[in-house]
Amino acid sequence: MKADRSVSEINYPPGDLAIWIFILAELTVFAIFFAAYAFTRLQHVELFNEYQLTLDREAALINTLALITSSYFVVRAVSAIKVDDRRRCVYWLLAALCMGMLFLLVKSWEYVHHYSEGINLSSNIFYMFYLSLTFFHFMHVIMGMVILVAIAVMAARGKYSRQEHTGVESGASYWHMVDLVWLILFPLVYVMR
Amino acid sequence: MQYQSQAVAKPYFIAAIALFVAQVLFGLIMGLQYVVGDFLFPEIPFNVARMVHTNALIVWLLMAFMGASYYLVPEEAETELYSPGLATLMFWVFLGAAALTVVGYLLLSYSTLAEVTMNKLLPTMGREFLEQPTITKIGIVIVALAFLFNIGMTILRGRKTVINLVLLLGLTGLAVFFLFAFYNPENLVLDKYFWWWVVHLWVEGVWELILGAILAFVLVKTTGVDREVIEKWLYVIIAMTLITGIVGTGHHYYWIGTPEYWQWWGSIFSAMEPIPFFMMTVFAFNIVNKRRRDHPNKPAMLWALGTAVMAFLGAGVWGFLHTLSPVNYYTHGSQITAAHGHMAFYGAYVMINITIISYAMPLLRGRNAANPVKSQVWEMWSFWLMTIAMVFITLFLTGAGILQAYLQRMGENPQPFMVVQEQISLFYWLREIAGVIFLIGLVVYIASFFVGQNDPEATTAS
Amino acid sequence: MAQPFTKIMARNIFYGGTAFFFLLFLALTFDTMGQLPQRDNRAALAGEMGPAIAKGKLLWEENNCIGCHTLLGEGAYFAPELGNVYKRYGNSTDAIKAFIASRPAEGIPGRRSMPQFNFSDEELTAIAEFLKYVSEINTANWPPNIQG
Amino acid sequence: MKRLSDFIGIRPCTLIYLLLISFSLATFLVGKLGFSGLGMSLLVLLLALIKGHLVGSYFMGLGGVRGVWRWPVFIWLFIPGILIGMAFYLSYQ
Repeated sequence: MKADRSVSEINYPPGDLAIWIFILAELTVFAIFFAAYAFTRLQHVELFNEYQLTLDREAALINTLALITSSYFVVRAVSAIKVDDRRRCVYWLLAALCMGMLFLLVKSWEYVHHYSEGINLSSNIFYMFYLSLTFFHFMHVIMGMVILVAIAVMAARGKYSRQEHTGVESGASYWHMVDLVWLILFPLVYVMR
Repeated sequence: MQYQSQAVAKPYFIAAIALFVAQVLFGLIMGLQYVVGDFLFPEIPFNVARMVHTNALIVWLLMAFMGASYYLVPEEAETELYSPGLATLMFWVFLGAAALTVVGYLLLSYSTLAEVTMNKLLPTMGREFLEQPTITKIGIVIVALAFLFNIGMTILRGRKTVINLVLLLGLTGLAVFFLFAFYNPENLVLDKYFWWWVVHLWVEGVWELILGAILAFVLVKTTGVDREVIEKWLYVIIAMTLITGIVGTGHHYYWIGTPEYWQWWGSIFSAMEPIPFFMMTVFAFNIVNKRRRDHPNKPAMLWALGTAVMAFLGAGVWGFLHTLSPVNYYTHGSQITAAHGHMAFYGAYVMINITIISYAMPLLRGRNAANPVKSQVWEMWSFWLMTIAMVFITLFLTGAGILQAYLQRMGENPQPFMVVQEQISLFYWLREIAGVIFLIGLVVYIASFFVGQNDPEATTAS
Repeated sequence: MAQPFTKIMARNIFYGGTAFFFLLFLALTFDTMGQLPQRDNRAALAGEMGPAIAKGKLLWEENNCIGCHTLLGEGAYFAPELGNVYKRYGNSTDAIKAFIASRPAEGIPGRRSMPQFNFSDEELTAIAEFLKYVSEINTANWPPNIQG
Repeated sequence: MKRLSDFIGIRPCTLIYLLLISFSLATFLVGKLGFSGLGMSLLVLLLALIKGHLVGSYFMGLGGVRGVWRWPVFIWLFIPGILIGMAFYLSYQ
């Protein structure tokens, strides 16, 4: 990887400032949701501990691995475009999209399972948080995949290069944010008790 | 004024200010009825005064939005308005409908008005802010469609700037969400649920796009800062507005029969609603600091900055005060709501409209850029009088609301509504006094259009 | 080197973000519509008193009651909350009817007073039944106490 | 990290990836083996925060940024991390 800027002179994050404002706003919402979960649990410890066991931890593990892997693929895609390797950039992005799709399938399967048991947002306070948090995140995965598709198409059309790849970096940053949120969500909702 | 057809904005602005006066006068009547319960009873009962107060506000804000659009769209699109004749015709239709409706409110009893206008065919009346007879509502839709057509064709024909597109989007949203005013099921919960799609998605959604576009336009014109910079910040701010504001609708769904998860969704998202307002304040001051020239129209600049600050205080801070569901449990439907409503409407929508009027009116009256110094001084006095009066109205109502929530809803021995009202009447008296000062400010504002008109126009040097 | 900050990206975020959160709002609305039958007392609307309740709501609207009162906390703040008035009046529709019918036409000197609407007995029943229906909506325990 | 990855002969991001995977497996095992209790919860939380920091620093690339933009993800992890930790601590009191 060719370092075209030395570390010391970079004082802004990769990608467009606008996407970072958006990322920070989203992260804030999730942070409030996480804290709300933890403090609400404080008042209903037994209920939370009981219903946490009804969740499918294996599915959540697969999803965690899927998101980490896809995040890693996106890192590789950014590296590729930085050395002008458009083809490889597109391939890495497609691989990341496959991982995203895996996440969506597994999570949908979980939702179908909950739905068949008649569980919804109003079932109890634990499911309210579980469904709200995961569904809100689920929508972010879809949004992130739409963005990845868009940049993959642009990359395939040769819109990005070693000099100009802000778009790829912006989309990558958003996707890492989606991953980042899940990395906290997974232990908090599925494991910690 | 660069295009002849911009002149159609003038009657809209004048009518808007006239309705503003009516709004404030009826506000004072209501304020007095709060402490002298039988004032004007039964000639003008409170509910009638309130209808005139709120409906006049809505109509004059809409009129001013339309005036603002007719003024700024041609200038932005760099072409004449598609049809100035249609704009003028629609002005008279709108004014006629508004005047007839107000006369109906004042001369007929509301139930007679409902009967005369055949409310039973499609009952839409008698819901807060949507009290207009169904026929008036249909009139509003027709006027709005004609207006959108006119503005849309103009934009289509000319330059498509971000300001124009955002404005058009906001106005379209305004028209679309108004359609929910026609949905009034027997089920009260459904009625209320979709009633908010008009009210909330207007004032905390699409109207903010209009606000942002007008503010951006005035800042582009008065500061000479690069349009690119202003436009991209406009996008970021309105993006944040809708990101927080749409799901923020949930803060109205705590206690009206809707599921309890709205307490979480509504609290979390509406807690973030002050952020775009804060960004707007920072943005406005930044742009003004970076100005490339000193525009001679100082009041316009003052109103613009005032909008940014007061919208943040009224909508942002006072909204946040009672938006979290555990707080709202005690403050819902109390004077706290009234306090927030007053400062938010004044700070965001009244002030943005006065901003564009302040900027455009000297030009519409044939000046090069600004009013004479004397007129400007009067106008700036009116700014401070009205704004400070509104701050005090808000503070007194907040005091009343806190006491009300405490006496009526908390503590060991909650007291009945009317007993509590007696106990907090001091705050209502103080509010009424602040209201009188607001009226004085409004009189000074109107006087500023007439004083010193023969003096030479103000220039940057003065 | 400056931070890239483009209008195109800001625009995309505006449109994308708006669409995203509007869809989220629609999804929550969809769920709410599924939950309302358990909360909004629609059984009463379908029941024997249904027509009376519907008529009561129309009378409520056509006399602009919301111009002074609040109903489930929404409306004007000039007169008492009526979402729970049925309970406040001892679960009695008759008490509500008697109160409305007894308002003096010329008001009460120096005090706020409800106007005299000259309702027929049938209309009074309709309004009272409407208020009873409202009081049986599940409002998550709001208002905090009987005073509204 | 760079030196270590050079030593093993893989890219730094691949090394981070492997770390993230192993931390996730560890977290999963804690749940799978039915461990609970304050110590375990805080350990899992700490692992999650470290994972988040790795993603922020290496994947998002904030580790190489000077000035304020180096910190948003760190702060984002720190504040909710403290709050969650506090809430779990209190739930064991």
